[in-house]
Amino acid sequence: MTPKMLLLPILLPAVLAVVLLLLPRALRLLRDILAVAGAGALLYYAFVFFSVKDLRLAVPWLGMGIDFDLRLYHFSSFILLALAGFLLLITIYTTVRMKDAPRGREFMAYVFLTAAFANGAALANNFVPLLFFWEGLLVTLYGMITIGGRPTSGRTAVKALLISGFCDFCMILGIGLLWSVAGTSTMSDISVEPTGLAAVAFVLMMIGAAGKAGAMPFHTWIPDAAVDAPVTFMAFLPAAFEKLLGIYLLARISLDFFKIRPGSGLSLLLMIVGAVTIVLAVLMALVQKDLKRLLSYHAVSQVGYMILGIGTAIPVGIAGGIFHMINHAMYKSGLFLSAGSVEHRTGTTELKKLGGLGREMPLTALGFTVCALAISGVWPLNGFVSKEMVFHGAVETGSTIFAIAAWVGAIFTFASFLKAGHSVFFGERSKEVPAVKESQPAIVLPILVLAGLCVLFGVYNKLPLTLFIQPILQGRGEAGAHVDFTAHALAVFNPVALISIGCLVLAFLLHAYGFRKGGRKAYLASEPIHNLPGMHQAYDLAEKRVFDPYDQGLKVIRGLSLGLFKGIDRPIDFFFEKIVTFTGAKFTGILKKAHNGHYANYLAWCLAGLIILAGLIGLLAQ
Amino acid sequence: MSNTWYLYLFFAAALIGAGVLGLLGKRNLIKLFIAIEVLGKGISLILMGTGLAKASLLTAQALVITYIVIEVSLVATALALIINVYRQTKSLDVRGLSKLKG
Amino acid sequence: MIILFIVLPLIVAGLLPIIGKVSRRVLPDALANATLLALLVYAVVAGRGLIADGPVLQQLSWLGEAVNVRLALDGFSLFMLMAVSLVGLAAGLFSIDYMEHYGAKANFYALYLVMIAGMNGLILATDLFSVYVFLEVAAIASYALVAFGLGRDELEAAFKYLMLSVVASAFLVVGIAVIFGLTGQLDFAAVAAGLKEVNAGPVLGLVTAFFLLGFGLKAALVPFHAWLPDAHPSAPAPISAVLSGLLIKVSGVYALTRIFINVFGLTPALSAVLMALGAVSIVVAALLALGQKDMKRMLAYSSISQVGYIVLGLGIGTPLGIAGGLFHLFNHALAKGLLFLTSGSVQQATGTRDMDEMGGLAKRMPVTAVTNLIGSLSIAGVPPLNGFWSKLIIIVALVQAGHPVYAVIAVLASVLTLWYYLLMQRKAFFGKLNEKWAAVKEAPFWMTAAVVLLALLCVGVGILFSSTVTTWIQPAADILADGVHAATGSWGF
Amino acid sequence: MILQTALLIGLVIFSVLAIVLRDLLKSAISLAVASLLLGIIFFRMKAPYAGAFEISVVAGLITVLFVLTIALTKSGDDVRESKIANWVFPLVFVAFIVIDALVMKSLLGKVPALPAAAEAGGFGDVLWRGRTLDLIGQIAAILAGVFAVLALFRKKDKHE
Amino acid sequence: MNVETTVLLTILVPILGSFAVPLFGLAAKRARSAWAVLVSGLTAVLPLTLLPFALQGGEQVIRKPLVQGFDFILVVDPLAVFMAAVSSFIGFLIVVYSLGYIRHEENQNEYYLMVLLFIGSMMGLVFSGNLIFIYLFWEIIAIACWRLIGFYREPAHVRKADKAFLLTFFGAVVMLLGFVQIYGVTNTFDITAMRGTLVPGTAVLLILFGLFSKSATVPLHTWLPDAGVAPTTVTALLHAAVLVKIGVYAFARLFIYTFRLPDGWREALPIIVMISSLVAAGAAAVETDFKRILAYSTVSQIGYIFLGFSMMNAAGVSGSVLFILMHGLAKAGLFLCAGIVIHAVHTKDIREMGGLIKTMPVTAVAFLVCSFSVIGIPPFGGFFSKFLVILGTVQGGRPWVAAMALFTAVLTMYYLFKVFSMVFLGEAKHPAPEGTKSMVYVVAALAVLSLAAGLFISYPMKLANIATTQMSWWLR
Repeated sequence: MTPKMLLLPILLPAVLAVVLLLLPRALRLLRDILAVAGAGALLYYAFVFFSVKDLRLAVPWLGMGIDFDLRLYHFSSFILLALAGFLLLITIYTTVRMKDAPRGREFMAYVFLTAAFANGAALANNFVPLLFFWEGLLVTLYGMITIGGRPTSGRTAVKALLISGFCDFCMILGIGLLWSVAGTSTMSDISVEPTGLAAVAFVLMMIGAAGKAGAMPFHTWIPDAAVDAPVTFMAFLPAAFEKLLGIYLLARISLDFFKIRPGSGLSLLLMIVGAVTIVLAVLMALVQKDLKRLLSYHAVSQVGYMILGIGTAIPVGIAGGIFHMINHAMYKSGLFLSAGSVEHRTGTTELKKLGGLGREMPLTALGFTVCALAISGVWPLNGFVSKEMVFHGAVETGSTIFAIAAWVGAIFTFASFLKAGHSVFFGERSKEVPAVKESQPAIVLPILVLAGLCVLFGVYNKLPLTLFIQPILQGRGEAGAHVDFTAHALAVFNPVALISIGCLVLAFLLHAYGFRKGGRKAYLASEPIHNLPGMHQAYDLAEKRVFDPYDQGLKVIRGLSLGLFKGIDRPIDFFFEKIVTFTGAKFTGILKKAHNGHYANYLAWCLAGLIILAGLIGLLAQ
Repeated sequence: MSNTWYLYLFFAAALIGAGVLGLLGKRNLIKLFIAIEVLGKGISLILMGTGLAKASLLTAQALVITYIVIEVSLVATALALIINVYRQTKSLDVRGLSKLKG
Repeated sequence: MIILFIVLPLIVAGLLPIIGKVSRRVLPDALANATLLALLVYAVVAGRGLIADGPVLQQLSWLGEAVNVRLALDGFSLFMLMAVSLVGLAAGLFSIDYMEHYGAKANFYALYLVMIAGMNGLILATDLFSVYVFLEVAAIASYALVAFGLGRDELEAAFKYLMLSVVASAFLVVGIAVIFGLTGQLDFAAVAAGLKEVNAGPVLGLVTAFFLLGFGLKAALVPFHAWLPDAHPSAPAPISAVLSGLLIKVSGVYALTRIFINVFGLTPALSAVLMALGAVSIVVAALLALGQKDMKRMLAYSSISQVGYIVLGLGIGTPLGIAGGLFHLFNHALAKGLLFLTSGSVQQATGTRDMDEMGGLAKRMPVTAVTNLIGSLSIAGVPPLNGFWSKLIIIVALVQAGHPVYAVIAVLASVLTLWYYLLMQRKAFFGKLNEKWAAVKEAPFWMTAAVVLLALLCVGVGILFSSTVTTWIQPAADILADGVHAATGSWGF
Repeated sequence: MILQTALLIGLVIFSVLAIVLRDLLKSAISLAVASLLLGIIFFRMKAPYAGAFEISVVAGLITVLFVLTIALTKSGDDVRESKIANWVFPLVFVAFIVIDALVMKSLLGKVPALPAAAEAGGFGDVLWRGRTLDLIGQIAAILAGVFAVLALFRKKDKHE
Repeated sequence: MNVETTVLLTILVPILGSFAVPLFGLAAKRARSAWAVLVSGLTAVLPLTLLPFALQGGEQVIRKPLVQGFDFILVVDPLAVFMAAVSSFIGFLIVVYSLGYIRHEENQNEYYLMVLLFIGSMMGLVFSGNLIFIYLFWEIIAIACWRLIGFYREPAHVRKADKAFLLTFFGAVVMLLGFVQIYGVTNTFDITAMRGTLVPGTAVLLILFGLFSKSATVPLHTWLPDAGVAPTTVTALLHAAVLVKIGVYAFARLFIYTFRLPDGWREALPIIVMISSLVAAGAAAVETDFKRILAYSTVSQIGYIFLGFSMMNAAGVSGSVLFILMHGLAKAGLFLCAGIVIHAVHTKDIREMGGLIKTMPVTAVAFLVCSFSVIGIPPFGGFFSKFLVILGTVQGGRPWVAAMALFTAVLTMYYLFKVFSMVFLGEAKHPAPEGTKSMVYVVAALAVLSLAAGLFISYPMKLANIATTQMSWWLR
C-alpha cells in the first residue's frame, strides 16, 4: 500500500467517467458492466483503505506551501467507504432507471466524476486540493440537474449552481482568512482559537460546509431540483454525497480547525442554524403534495439535526450528528430511490394521483416504510439512535430550546411520512394510475439494501458507532476518557427517549386527525396545520418564494446590476459619448462663429494681439 | 538737427495710424488698398527717418527704393486681384468677401 | 555656390514663360522638377560637406568686384533648405498631373519657382531687410498661386490673405526700421552686437511685438491666423502643401526663430510669450479643426495647431526644446504636405472637398487612403511615425524645463488632433463606400508617386528617427542653442 | 525746418483725404499728391534718389495703376461705407495722434543711439555693393509681380 | 538559436510578415491565408523555444544603442516569455479561426495585415525594456485595433472604432506624460536602470490612467463593450487574449518589475480595481448583446488581474500571472463560441436565441467549459488563478476587497449562466448549424486547453512562480 495508491479513488472514477462518456451507445451493456465493476472495485478499495487508515501523499504542486496533499485517516477513510457504498448502489440503480433517458450515458459519467471529486475532497489535506475537488462538484451538479430535461431544468441548475457557488466562494474567503491566521494551508496542521478574524473564517467556512449539506438558507434549490432533476440525482447528490461531504467538512471545521467549545457563541450559532433548519424545513415538508418535493424538504430538515448535533460541541452530540449523517444518507437515498421506483412505474410522484400501491409494489413499499420509519426516528431503527444522541447533546448544553426544536421537528417528520406513506402505498388504490408491476431487481435491490442497513445500524448500532464514529471523537471530551456511545443507544426508559416516543405518538394522532378532517384522503392529512391561522399566510408567502433567499438574492443582484449599469457605467459612457463631444462641439461652435469671414474682424484681432503682446512683453520684461 | 528724426517718426506713425484705421473702417476694396498705400508712405518715411538718425541716408535710400519696387509688385498683384474679384462678384464691397468662414 | 539656391530657380522661372510658348506641358514639368531635384541633391549631398567646418558666410565676387551678397549657410539653414527642396519637389511632382486642368502650367511653375527662390533667399539671408524682401517675394508669388484657380473662393481667400499679410509685413518693416534706427545696422551679427550695447528696453519690446505680429501672422499663430484657413484650402493642392508645409514655416517660424534667438537672444519674457502663443494656437486651432467639414480647411486649421507645437518647442529655449521644435517643423512639413497632396487627389477624383459627401474612398483609392492615414497619424503623434518623436521631444523638453502645464496642454491637444483626424478618416476613407463614387479611380501616376514619396519619408523618418535627429536636427539645433542666453542643461537625452 | 514740418502735415492731410474721400478718383489723386509731397520731403532730406523714385514710381506708376483699376471697376463705386466709422475713426485718429505725440516726446532722448556710422562711397556703391542681395530680391519681386499679373489675367481655359 | 536571435525574430517575423500580406493577397487568397497562418504559427512557436530559458529563471537584456536615452532595449525574462507565449499562441488560434470566420468578407488583406501587426507589436511590447518603446508598440497596437474594430466599415462601427482609438490614445498619451515625468526624475527611459526607484505619485496616477484605458478599467472602459462591433475574431483577440492584458502586463512590468509604488497607491489601487470589476459585472448582467456581455465580463476579470498584482505578494502576483493565461484561453473561447453563434443566427441579441445546444453541441460545451473557467470553478484553469488572487488579497490584509471579489465572482456566475441558458437551452428559435471546421476545432481546442490548464496546473504554475520571484525584487 504505497501513498501513490491514494490517487486511485480519484483517478479510477475519473478515468472511468471519461471512458463511459466516450463509449458508443451501442455498447450499453459493456458500459453498465464497466460502471458497476468500477464502483465495486472502488468499494473494495474503500474497504482496503479503511483497514489501512493511515496514509499520506504529499507532492509539491503550486509552490508557496501548496502541496498536492492527500491524507487517509479514520475519518476520511470512513467517508470514503460511505461514498463508495452509495456509489455502487446508485450505479446499480442507474443502470436501469436511466436506461432510456436521453442523456443517460452522460449521467453515468457525471456520477463517476462526482465520485472522483468527492473522494478527492474527502482525502484532501491541503486547502487548495480541497477546494479544487470541492468546487469541482459544481460542474457535475450543474450537468446532472440539466439532464432532468424539463423546461425549467436549466433554471434550477443555475439556481443550484449559484447557491452552491456562493457557499463555496464564502468558503474560499474563509479558507483564505484561516490560512492567514494559521499560516499554513495543510489541514492537519491547523488548530486555531475561533476569535477575531478566525471567527469570521469559521463562519464563512461553515457557510461553505452547511451550504453543501443543504442547510437553511442555502437549501432552496433542492426542492426545485427534486422536480426538475432526475430522481436518481436526488438520491445521489443532495441525499447522500453532499450530506456526507458537507457534514464531514463541518465536523472537520468544528473539531479540528477551530476549537469550538460548548456554550461558545459559535456553538450557539451552529445550533441556531440547525434548529431553524429542522423546524422550518419540516414545516415546509409537511404540506408538500409531491413525494419528491416532500422528500427533498426532509433532506434539508435532517441536515438540521446533524448541524445541531455538531454544534453542541459535546461529544455525544457531535457523534450523533455524524452518525445521523450516515444514517440520513442511507434512508434518504432509500426514500428517493423508492420514489424513483414509484415514478419509474407510474410516471408520477404526485400524492394526489397515487394510492394503494403497496400491493403491487410490495418490495418498494417495504423499503420505503423502513426508511420512513428510520427517518422518523422509530425505535429500534438507526434514525432513533442518532436522533437520540443529538437530543441528548442538545439537552446537555443546557439550552433546552434546541432540544425542543428538534422534538418539534421529529413530530412533523413522522406526521409527514405518515401522510406520504399512507397516500402512496396504503389506503385506497388510486384510479388515476393504471395497474403496475414491481420494479426491476436492479431498482429494488439498492432500496432493500439501504433499508436493511437502516435496520442493521439501528439494531446493531454498536458496529457503526465503534467502527466509524468513536475513533473520530477519540481524545475529545474529558481528557483521557474513553468515548463510548453504545451503552444507552437503544435505551428507551430515559426522559429524552420517552419524550421522543411521545412525539411520535403525537404525530400519529395528528395524522389521524388530519386524515379524518380531510375526508379520509391521506394526502390532505396535513391540511389542518396548513390552514392554521397565520401558518396559512406564511405558507402562501413561502410558495411565492418570498422566503427564498435565492429569489430575493437574484432580485438584489438584478437591482444592483441595474444600479451599477445605470448609475455608473452608463453615466461614464454618457460622459464620453455626449458630454465630451458636446463640450468640444460647443467650443468649436463659438470659435467658428468668431471666424465670420470678415476681413476687418481678422485685422482687428491682429491689432488687438499686437497690443496685448506688446503689453505682455512690457510686463514680463520688468 | 540731430533730433529732427523724431519729427519724421511722429508723422510716419501718424500715417501708419491713418492707414490702419482706414483698413479697419473702409469697405471699398480700392479704398482699402489706398489705405495700404498710406501705410506704405509711413513706412518709407520711417525708413528715411531712421536713416537720417543714423546718418546712413544712402543705405536708407537703398532700402526705400527696394521697398518701393516691392510695393509696385504688390500693388500690381493686388489690383489684378481686385479686378478679378470685381469681375466675379460685380462689387467692390469687402463685406461681400465673407463666404469663407467658420 | 550657395547663391544657386536663389538664382537657379529665378533663372528657370524667368525662362519658363518663353519655354512655355514652345512646349505647353512637358518641358515646364521637366524643367521645373529638375530644378527642384537639383536643389535637393545639392542640399543633401553637397550641403553637409560645406558646413562641415562650421557655418559658412559667403561673400560673392562678381565681375571681379567684391559685391556684398552675404549668405550664411549653417546647420539650421541647410536643414531648412533641405526641407524646402524636399517638400517642394514632392509638390512639384504632384503638380505634373494635378495642374493639368488649370492651364498655364509654365506660368504656374514660374510663380512656384519664384516662391521657392523667395523662401531660399529668406533662409540664406543674413540681413534683416533682405529677410523682409525675400519674404515679400515669396508672399507675392503665393498670393497669385492661391488665386491661381481664379474662382470666387480663391480670389476671396487670396485677397484676405494679401490684405492681412501686407499689414503684417508693414509692421515688420517698421520694426526693422526701428532696429536700424537704434543700431544703424541691418546685418544679423552686427545688429546682435549693436543691441547688446544699446539698452533700449521698451523700444525693443515694441519692436518684438511688431516682429511677433509680422512673423506670427506669416506663421499663422493665433490670433494672427485667420487668413490661413481661407487661403490654404483655396489654393491648388500642391500649393496648399507648400504653403502649409513650407511657407508658413520659412517666412514665419524660421524667420521668427532666426531673429529672436540668434539676433535678439531669447529672453525669459520672450520665451514665455512664445510658449503662450504656441499653446493658444495649439488648442484654439485644434478645436476649430474639429468642426470642419471641408477636408482642406480642417488640414489648414491643423497646420495652425501644429505650428503652435513648433513655436511651443522653440519657445522653451532649451536645446532639447529647440531640437523638438525643429524636428516637428520638418515632420510637419512632410506630413502636412502629404495630407494636402492626398486631399488634392481626392478633390480631383471626386470634385468635392466636403467630407460629408465622401465616404469609403479607401476602397477605390487605396494608395491615397493609406498615405493619408500615414500623414494623419504622423501629425497626431502616433508612433512609430515621425510626428510622434518630435512631439515626444517637445513634451520631454517641456517637462524638463519645468512647464508641466504646457506639457499637459500639448498632450491633450494631441488627443484633439487625433480626434479630428479620425473624423477625417471616418468621413472620407474609412467606412462604407458612398455609391456616388463607385466609379472613382486612383490618382494618376505622378500624384501617387509624390504622396508615396512623402509617406515613405514619414515612416522612414519615424523608424530611423535617431539618425535623422543626429544628421539634420542636431546641427540645426546647435546653431540655435548658441543663441539662447538661458542655455540650461546639456544637449542630448 | 518749418517748411519740412508743413510738408509733413500736408502729407498727412492728403493721405487722410485719400482715405476719407468718397470719390475713388479723387482719393487716388490725393494719394498721388501725398506721394509727391513725400518725394519732396525726401529730396529735402538729402535723399534725392529716394525722392525721385517716390515721385516717379509711386506718384506716377502706382497712381496710373489705381486709376486704371478704378476705370475697370466703374460701377463698383457705390459701396456704402460705414456711417459709424465715419464718425468714430476720425476721433480715434485724433486720439492716436495725441498719443503718438506723447510717446514721441517721452521717447525723445531716452533711446540711446549708437554713434552714427560714416558711410563710405556714393549711393551707387551702397546700393550695388552693400545691398546687392536686395537687388536680386527686387528682381525676384518684379518677376513675382509680373507672373502674378500674368496668372491673374490669363485666359481661363477650363478650370471647373 | 540563442536567446537574442529568437527574441528578435519573435518581434520581427510577424511585423515584417504582416507587411507581406498584401503582396500575397495580390497573388492568391489561399496564399495569403497560408502565409498568415505560417507567420502566426512561427510567432507562436518561437516564444515556446524560450521556455527552457525562462524556466531556469534566466534574464537577459539586449541593447541596441540609438540616440542616447532612446536605446532599443529588450528584456527577456520569465514574465515576458510567459506573456509572449500566451499571446502569440492565442493569436495563432485566432488566425486559424479567422480562416473560416471572415472568408466571405472584404478587406481581408487589411485584416490579416493588422492581426499580424497586432501580434508582432504585442511581442515587441512584451519584450521592450524602454518606456518609450513600450509606448511605441502600445500605440501600434492601438492603430491595428482601430482598423480591426472598424473592419465592417459600417458608419456606426467606425464611430466605435474611433472611440476606442481615441480613448486608448488619450490614456496612452497621459501615460506618456507619466513616463516623461519619470524621465525628469531619473534621466533615463531604460527600465533596467530604474529598478527599485520610488516614482512620484503623480507619475503613477498618469501611468495608471494609461493602463486603465488600455485595460478597459472603469472609468475608462466603455470603449471595450462598444468595440464589440468588430469581427468576433478581433474582439477575441482584443478583449480576451491580448489587448486588455497589455495594461496589466505593463503594470507588472512597471510597478512590480521596475518601480516601487508609493504606499498610498498600494492602499487605493485594490479598491479602485474591484469597484471596476463590480461595475462591469453589473453591467454584464444587464446587457443583452452577446458580445457586450462578454466584453463587460472581460472588464470585470481584468479587475482581478490588477487586484492580484496590486497586492504585491507571492500568491497575488503569481495568481495574476496565471490569470493572464487562464483568462486568455477561456475568454477567447467564449468569444469564439459567441462568434460561431452570431455567425449562424445573424443576431447578437441573446433574447432572440435559444436551444442552440441541439444543433451546435460542441460550441455549447466549449462555451460551458470556458464559462466555468472564467467563473473560477475547478477543475478548469480559471479556478487556480482566481483562487490565488483572492488568497493573495486576503493575505495582503484586505479581506473586504476579497469579499467583493468573490461577490463579483457570484455575479459572473449569474450572468454567464444566464447567457448560457438563454442561448443554448430552452426552445430553439433559430436552429442553425455549427460553423466551419476550423472554427469549431479552435473553440474545442480552447475548451480542452482550459481544462488541461487546470488539470496540469503545476506546469504553468511553475513558470508563473518563477516569473513572480524573478520580477518581485522585494520578495528576494
